[in-house]
Amino acid sequence: MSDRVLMKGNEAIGEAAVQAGCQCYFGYPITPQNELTAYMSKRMIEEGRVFIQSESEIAAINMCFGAAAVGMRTMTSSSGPGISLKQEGISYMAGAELPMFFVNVMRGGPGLGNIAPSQADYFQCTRGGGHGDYRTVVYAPSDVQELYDYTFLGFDTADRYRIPTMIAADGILGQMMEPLVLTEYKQPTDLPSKQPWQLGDPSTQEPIWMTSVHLGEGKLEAHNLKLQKKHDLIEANEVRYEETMLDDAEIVIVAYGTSARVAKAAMLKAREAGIKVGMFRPITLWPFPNPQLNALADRIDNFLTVEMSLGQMIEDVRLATCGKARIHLHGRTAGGVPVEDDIVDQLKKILASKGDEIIRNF
Amino acid sequence: MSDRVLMKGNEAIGEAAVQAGCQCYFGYPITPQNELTAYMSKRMIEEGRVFIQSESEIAAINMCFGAAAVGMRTMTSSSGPGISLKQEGISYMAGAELPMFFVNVMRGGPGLGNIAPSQADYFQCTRGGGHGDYRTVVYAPSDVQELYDYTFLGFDTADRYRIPTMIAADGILGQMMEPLVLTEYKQPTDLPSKQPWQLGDPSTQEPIWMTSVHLGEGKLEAHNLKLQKKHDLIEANEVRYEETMLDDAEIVIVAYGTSARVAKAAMLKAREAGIKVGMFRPITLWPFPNPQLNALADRIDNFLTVEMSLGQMIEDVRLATCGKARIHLHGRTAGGVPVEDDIVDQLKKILASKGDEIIRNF
Amino acid sequence: MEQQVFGMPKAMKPEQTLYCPGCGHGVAHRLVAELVDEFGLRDRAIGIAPVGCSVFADKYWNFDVISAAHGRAPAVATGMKRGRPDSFVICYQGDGDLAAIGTAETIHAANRGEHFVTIFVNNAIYGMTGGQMAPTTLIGQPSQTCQLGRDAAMMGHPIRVCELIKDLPGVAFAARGSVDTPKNVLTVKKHIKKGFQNSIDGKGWSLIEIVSPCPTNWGMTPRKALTWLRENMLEHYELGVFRDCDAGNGGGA
Amino acid sequence: MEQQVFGMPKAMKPEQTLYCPGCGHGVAHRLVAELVDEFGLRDRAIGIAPVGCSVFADKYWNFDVISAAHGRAPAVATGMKRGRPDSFVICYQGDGDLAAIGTAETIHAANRGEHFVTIFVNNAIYGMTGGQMAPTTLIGQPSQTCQLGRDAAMMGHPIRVCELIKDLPGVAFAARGSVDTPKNVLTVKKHIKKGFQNSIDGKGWSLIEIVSPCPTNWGMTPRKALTWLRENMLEHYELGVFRDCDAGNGGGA
Amino acid sequence: MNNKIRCAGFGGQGIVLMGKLLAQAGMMEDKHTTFFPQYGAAMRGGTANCNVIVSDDDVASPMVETPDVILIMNGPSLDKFEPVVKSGGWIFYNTSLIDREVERDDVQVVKVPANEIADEVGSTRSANMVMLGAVAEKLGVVKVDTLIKALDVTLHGKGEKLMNLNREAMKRGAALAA
Amino acid sequence: MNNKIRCAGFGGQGIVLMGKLLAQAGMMEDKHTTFFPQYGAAMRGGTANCNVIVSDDDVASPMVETPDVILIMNGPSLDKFEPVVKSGGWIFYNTSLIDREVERDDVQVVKVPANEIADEVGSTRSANMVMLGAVAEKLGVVKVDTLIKALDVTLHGKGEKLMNLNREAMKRGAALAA
Amino acid sequence: MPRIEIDVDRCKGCGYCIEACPQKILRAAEGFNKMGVHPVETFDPEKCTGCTFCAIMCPDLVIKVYR
Amino acid sequence: MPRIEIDVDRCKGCGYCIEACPQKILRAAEGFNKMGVHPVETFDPEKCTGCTFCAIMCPDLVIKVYR
Ligand SMILES: Cc1ncc(C[n+]2csc(CCOP(=O)(O)OP(=O)(O)O)c2C)c(N)n1
Ligand SMILES: Cc1ncc(C[n+]2csc(CCOP(=O)(O)OP(=O)(O)O)c2C)c(N)n1
Ligand code: SF4
Ligand code: SF4
Ligand code: SF4
Ligand code: SF4
Ligand code: SF4
Ligand code: SF4
Ligand SMILES: [Mg+2]
Ligand SMILES: [Mg+2]
Repeated sequence: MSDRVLMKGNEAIGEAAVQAGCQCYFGYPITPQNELTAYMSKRMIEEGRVFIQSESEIAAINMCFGAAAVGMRTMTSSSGPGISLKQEGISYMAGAELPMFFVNVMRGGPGLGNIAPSQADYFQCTRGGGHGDYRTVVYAPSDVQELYDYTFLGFDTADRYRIPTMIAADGILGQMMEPLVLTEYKQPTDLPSKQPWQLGDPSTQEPIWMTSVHLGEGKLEAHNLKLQKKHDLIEANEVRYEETMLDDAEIVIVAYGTSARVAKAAMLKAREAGIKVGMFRPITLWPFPNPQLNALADRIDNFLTVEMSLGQMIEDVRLATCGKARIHLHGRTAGGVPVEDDIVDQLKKILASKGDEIIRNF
Repeated sequence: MSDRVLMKGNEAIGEAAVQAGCQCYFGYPITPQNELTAYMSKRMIEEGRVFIQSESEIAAINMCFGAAAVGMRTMTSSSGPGISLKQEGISYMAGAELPMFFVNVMRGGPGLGNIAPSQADYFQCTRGGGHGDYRTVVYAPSDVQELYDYTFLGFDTADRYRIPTMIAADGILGQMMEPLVLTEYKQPTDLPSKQPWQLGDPSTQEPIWMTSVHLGEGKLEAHNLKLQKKHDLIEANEVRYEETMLDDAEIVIVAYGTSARVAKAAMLKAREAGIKVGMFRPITLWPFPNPQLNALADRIDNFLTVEMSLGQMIEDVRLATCGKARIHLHGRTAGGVPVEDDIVDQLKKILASKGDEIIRNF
Repeated sequence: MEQQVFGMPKAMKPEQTLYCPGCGHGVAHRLVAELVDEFGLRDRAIGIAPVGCSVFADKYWNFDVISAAHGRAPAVATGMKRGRPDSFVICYQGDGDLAAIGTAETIHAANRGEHFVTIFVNNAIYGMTGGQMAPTTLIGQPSQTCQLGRDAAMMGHPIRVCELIKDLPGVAFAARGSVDTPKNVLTVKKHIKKGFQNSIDGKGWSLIEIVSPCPTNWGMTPRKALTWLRENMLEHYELGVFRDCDAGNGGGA
Repeated sequence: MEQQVFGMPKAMKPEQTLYCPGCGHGVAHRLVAELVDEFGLRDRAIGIAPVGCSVFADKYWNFDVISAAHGRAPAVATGMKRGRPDSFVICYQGDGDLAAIGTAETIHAANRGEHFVTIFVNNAIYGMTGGQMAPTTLIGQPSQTCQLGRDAAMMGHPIRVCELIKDLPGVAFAARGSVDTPKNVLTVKKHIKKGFQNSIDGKGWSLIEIVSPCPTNWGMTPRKALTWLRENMLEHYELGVFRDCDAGNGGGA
Repeated sequence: MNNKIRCAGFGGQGIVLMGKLLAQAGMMEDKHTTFFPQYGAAMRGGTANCNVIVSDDDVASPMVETPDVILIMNGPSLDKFEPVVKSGGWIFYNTSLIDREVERDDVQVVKVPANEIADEVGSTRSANMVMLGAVAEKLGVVKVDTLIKALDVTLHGKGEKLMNLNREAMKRGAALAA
Repeated sequence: MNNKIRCAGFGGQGIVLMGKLLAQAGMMEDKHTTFFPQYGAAMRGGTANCNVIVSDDDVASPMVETPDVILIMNGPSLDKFEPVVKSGGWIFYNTSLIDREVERDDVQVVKVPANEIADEVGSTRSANMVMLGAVAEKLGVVKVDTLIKALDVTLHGKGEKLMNLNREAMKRGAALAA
Repeated sequence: MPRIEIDVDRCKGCGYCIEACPQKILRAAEGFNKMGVHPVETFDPEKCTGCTFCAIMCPDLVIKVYR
Repeated sequence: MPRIEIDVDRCKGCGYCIEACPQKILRAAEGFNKMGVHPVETFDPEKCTGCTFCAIMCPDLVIKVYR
């Protein structure tokens, strides 16, 4: 454990991006992800790569569009309000099938809200807050090491499928420090060293047309069905999750990010109190681990979704489990972080309840 | 039927807004809703009210924020890309509990896409494409008369609950002409003639603070839980839907907007072919008619969701029916409009299929 | 008989601000409040708190205040003023808010000649988020996002807002002052007064830029900050009136 | 021996445009293509098609083209040029795109002195969406969204982009031309040439504004439109060079 | 019933106006009606077409996938819509601009030299009115008289001279088809 | 185990640094550790506090809801955190700035005149180091030596003079608690 | 001898070239082209000086000039 | 007699008033106020001219001036 460094989550993402060969970063300051932008401003320039503090989040995402189009590994980051502003651009990149990696360090919303940690952008992340039929791959790490590791994966997945990928982290993950092993990035061998789509490359012969606009009858529909195939493929191949203490579990907590960490502590407490509880942690929020949860629901009657939002991920848990189990909600919002004992209490209440009753904590 | 006029959907919304006492309209041109902005530019000025073609969609939504804050009945409209840009502002208005009525005349996405009709902004409309825990009330009319009528309701609901409300229409509804009865708007008696929150009013004594920012430990969480109560109330009181030929139905189509009209035609055709099919048409997309569909699922084994998107509303249908029935999908995208015969064919396939099989058309 | 010649304006709440010692926002707030009192506008004034350190202006100003989204205060002000022309709207913005993310809204409100006043606190830094580069950060000035100092070739030049907008026909008044000396503070007050009068007279948009210290993010003591301001900022940000519709150089809408 | 002295540039595809008869975009496209040929840039040129009638520029230009989101072409250009400095980026924009929704991106790319060329087709109207008011629509000029003609008090003044940005230090060149006479077309070509050279030399951002007819949305025959352009637009939009870094009036970054 | 109509032609031929007039007249005859311009992929310089339904019953879908009647103003439109018209349905086409014959033999064809008649009336641009007169007279979708009344509503405010030309063109179209 | 710690005080007292040093030292002792500043509602001029966990086992939740130990640098922070410390836990507090007694009787109290000692060392700003030295020596969460080594990492690049003052302050804190 | 070549089917009939020709030797033809417009024609080709003005003004790359 | 009144607990100790006073009669006090800063005090109050410069410069409305 000797080559560990103590690092802030935001900075771990930044360092991982640098290691992963991120060539262009464009961003605009916003709490609680400022350390990431600041870190990139230093490291990217040290490495002779591109860093711009853009005039706005909208400019940043469109700079990403440009840089990705000329074949660069490209990145941006922000928090709720800024990510909302990027929605048009994200939709454009998805439409033009341009890879990009971006980060939302979530804070309290709606509106200006506050700068406290939150997971309330779940819908926005997983359903595409922008317009049209598209998806982005969403990773939800739950410690600093995972922030680092999934940044590598984020870039690779983006390139592999030509799709925007993102990390959805709550403010705690961005702000916390933990020991981190700075592993070395290795480019997967299936990824081309040069992107075939890059513009402005003198060595390509035919002019390239890079766009999200498809007029002409049926052209866009054909394009979207192609995207849909890609989405189906990602759903089949890219699901990630973690299972803990499920073997003898009678009730299962579903949680991600910091919520999952508190939930895990609560689980351990509850186990001490004799409750047979396990945990299922989705690491990809889209694609959501539907088959895995569905299979679990064959033998588990009660799930408790723990989230720092007022009932967003629970929809995916309900969709995954298809009515086979009761899905309960422990939701906090806007800086409220779940409390271990509250979760344990709710687990007890659920186990004591009967029939179809759904128990939520608010 | 003598006092009917032939009117374009976009213009019907505009005229209804004028009748409903809309005091301020702010908008930016985009196809396929241009006639609405153009109509307002004419009528609002005729009436001595406020019309601004703003410099962008972002400016428009923030002008709405200002005008609503001084107590005005306020409106904006756009299509996909523009609505994406408004997401931050919508989240702000929801957070500050400011009423506003807005319209998305949906076109093909993602990205610039095309200008053909679409319903692919369903997720964005119903899940809040912006950041944070909030909702907007979403009406989905399916003819020109309903566009007119639900504009009235949109303004009233916005004021009643202090929440942004919207009409989600596809491009066909915006562009089509139908006979319309120009009913007179009557302000519901429970709505105050003057808004208690309005700023800059010399007659109020205490300074007012209008905001979506809530720092201080727990303040935003308390605020959001208050919003959540409001959402619960809206879910209890504001659901709207239409049921057709359900009495003897063995299979039910769920569809809204133009899809519902094509689906209805398909239903009639299928009935001629001896298929006992009925239709359930959600008119509010949020709140979604969950209890109603759930009850229906007690006796119906198969639902076919027909939508001009690649599987968005189907999630709500699945959530509402809780695994009680098989939910099939007929999805078109990006200008593709469902074809009656295709729907009838799919109905037949579903009725012939066995077990758990889920049938989708693409 | 003894008379109080300086005290707390009525349009100010007695609350103590959360601003850092020596922060320029305090004086700017007070000047606005004094003029709201002098013009008797408290009952119809609406202040706009931007996203920036002054997001809590409502805690200090004793009249209606609304908080706009980052950069969008001019659009919010437009909505309010068009919706309720008898209101008196004071748009208060920082340099990041006004000259970066809000550039389009600023220029178009100016161009439309909207009848409100903008108070623009230029402290050459993003204060609230902890000291990142602002559009007005000076060449060579370090910040969290330009740790070696702003580099013109990579990051562009510090924007002079008064100079940029002064010729737009909707602009009634544009002036730059500073809060580094009593005399300069009084000049700023004169500028704001002029802006208020224009707004009341429906003459168009008025911009009052205030060069202002942010000791915390400049990494200096307050007094050192004032000196730095004088020696560095005032060289790039010339003080003066850049447009005055009553002085025969156009303006008004 | 007979020589062809005027023909189809190599950087143009033989396709026929979808533009209306007499539309100014055609000439603008051709001038760009001619210069791409003359500078030998076909293999590294990237054109940016904006959202506007020229969204299909890819069908006409015979080099790489990308379509940006409405108004964001300068940001897209920045991303491309920074990511691949050896590319040659031509940002092509309409007046709604550049001077309304894209105001902030334009001003900040200019201020950073990004090394690309912007071709700005000012036709005083939103062509593609069917004739709404543009930021450059003249006072009194009717449009779909100002049917009685643009009213300055309500809608602001037609924006003169060259004049607005000319003093930003990142601007290498800013000039306005028109396509109403052969002579003016040739002058526009000279402007673009200058912009290309600046971009190649890394001197900063160059803006070439082209006053241009939109007969369809002006509701005129093409020839009537040219006359109207001459008699009305050129009065407000003075032709000339507003900034030239090589002519001793600053510029470059 | 011959109530599902598709009109198609060049951009400048007044195709959308044809549809609007049919819908307006339908409404004036207390029928149910919808009109929907196919604006989707069409760009400047392209072709125009629209869907009209005039019906005694409620109109469910406004889409005219399989038209009962098509009103065709130019060649490319005939190529596009001839294959989709319902078996037993009607094709009205503008022989002034289309010199080929209809190939299908399971449909009924009405040839309308619309431009020539319009020229005779004195306004080439009224060719669309000739076509409308013909279809109204032949099929009675709406009455010619109602169409003429609909003109006043839809073109409200246009000069009387133009209105007269349009009326005349309609009547000539009707006479031809009688 | 005394491994869940909360540090709290005024903005300028170096509270975040205390947390970072504990976490850094914990890591250097091959322990599991997390550090998380409570930045939520805090604004300029407000109070600061942070959560630190140093543990032999994996750290599940980084939130310290019920601290085993609280390190309190000023009055308001004592008011806020005294009620939440675990029964049987530890309160270290800065008597230089807090003149009241701890009211709870189910906790163990260590009084540290941190500012005074720091003043003696020659730098009021090192009061936080005094506190750290005390808690390390008393409870052995991490070793004082490790803390001193952690200083070199965390304050890398600060002047040697300041470092010496900090080391000295830490040692004095340790001596006091020994 | 200087001359121009007109790609008749591309001509949209805007008339800009007609206006621009210093020799005044261009006019709209009687017949229609594929797009249904009267394309430009030159009625006195010998007078052409090959000045290219017509081509410079043409938005649609209809005219080639030879000298 | 002109004089100033200092609301000691509001003073953040920036020193702007000290710099601004033409009479040079202001200084930081020895003790601390509630916020832990050395607030301003006047050590030669008779010399005060009531010019208000100190108050004008104060960002925190600490100083009232009487004449
Ligand atoms: C859309 C959006 N982007 C970014 C932020 C984060 N943010 C808050 S304040 C601020 C800048 C403040 O700087 P300035 O406007 O100069 O005001 P100051 O604090 O210096 O007075 C930023 C970027 C935000 N809240 N919303
Ligand atoms: C975000 C967004 N807003 C609005 C539109 C609709 N739109 C398309 S083109 C255009 C304006 C085009 O005008 P201009 O830039 O002047 O170009 P022109 O067609 O006149 O050449 C608009 C508003 C859009 N596509 N995206
Ligand atoms: S950070 Fe700067 S602008 Fe913000 S309160 Fe402190 S001194 Fe003022
Ligand atoms: S609408 Fe105007 S700008 Fe667009 S192609 Fe036609 S003439 Fe050109
Ligand atoms: S080349 Fe010159 S002279 Fe010849 S046709 Fe063209 S404009 Fe006329
Ligand atoms: S300028 Fe070109 S398009 Fe226009 S009439 Fe002449 S040849 Fe035809
Ligand atoms: S009023 Fe003038 S003289 Fe008196 S203390 Fe203040 S600055 Fe000094
Ligand atoms: S200016 Fe005000 S805050 Fe600053 S030291 Fe003087 S009295 Fe105190
Ligand atoms: Mg600032
Ligand atoms: Mg234009």
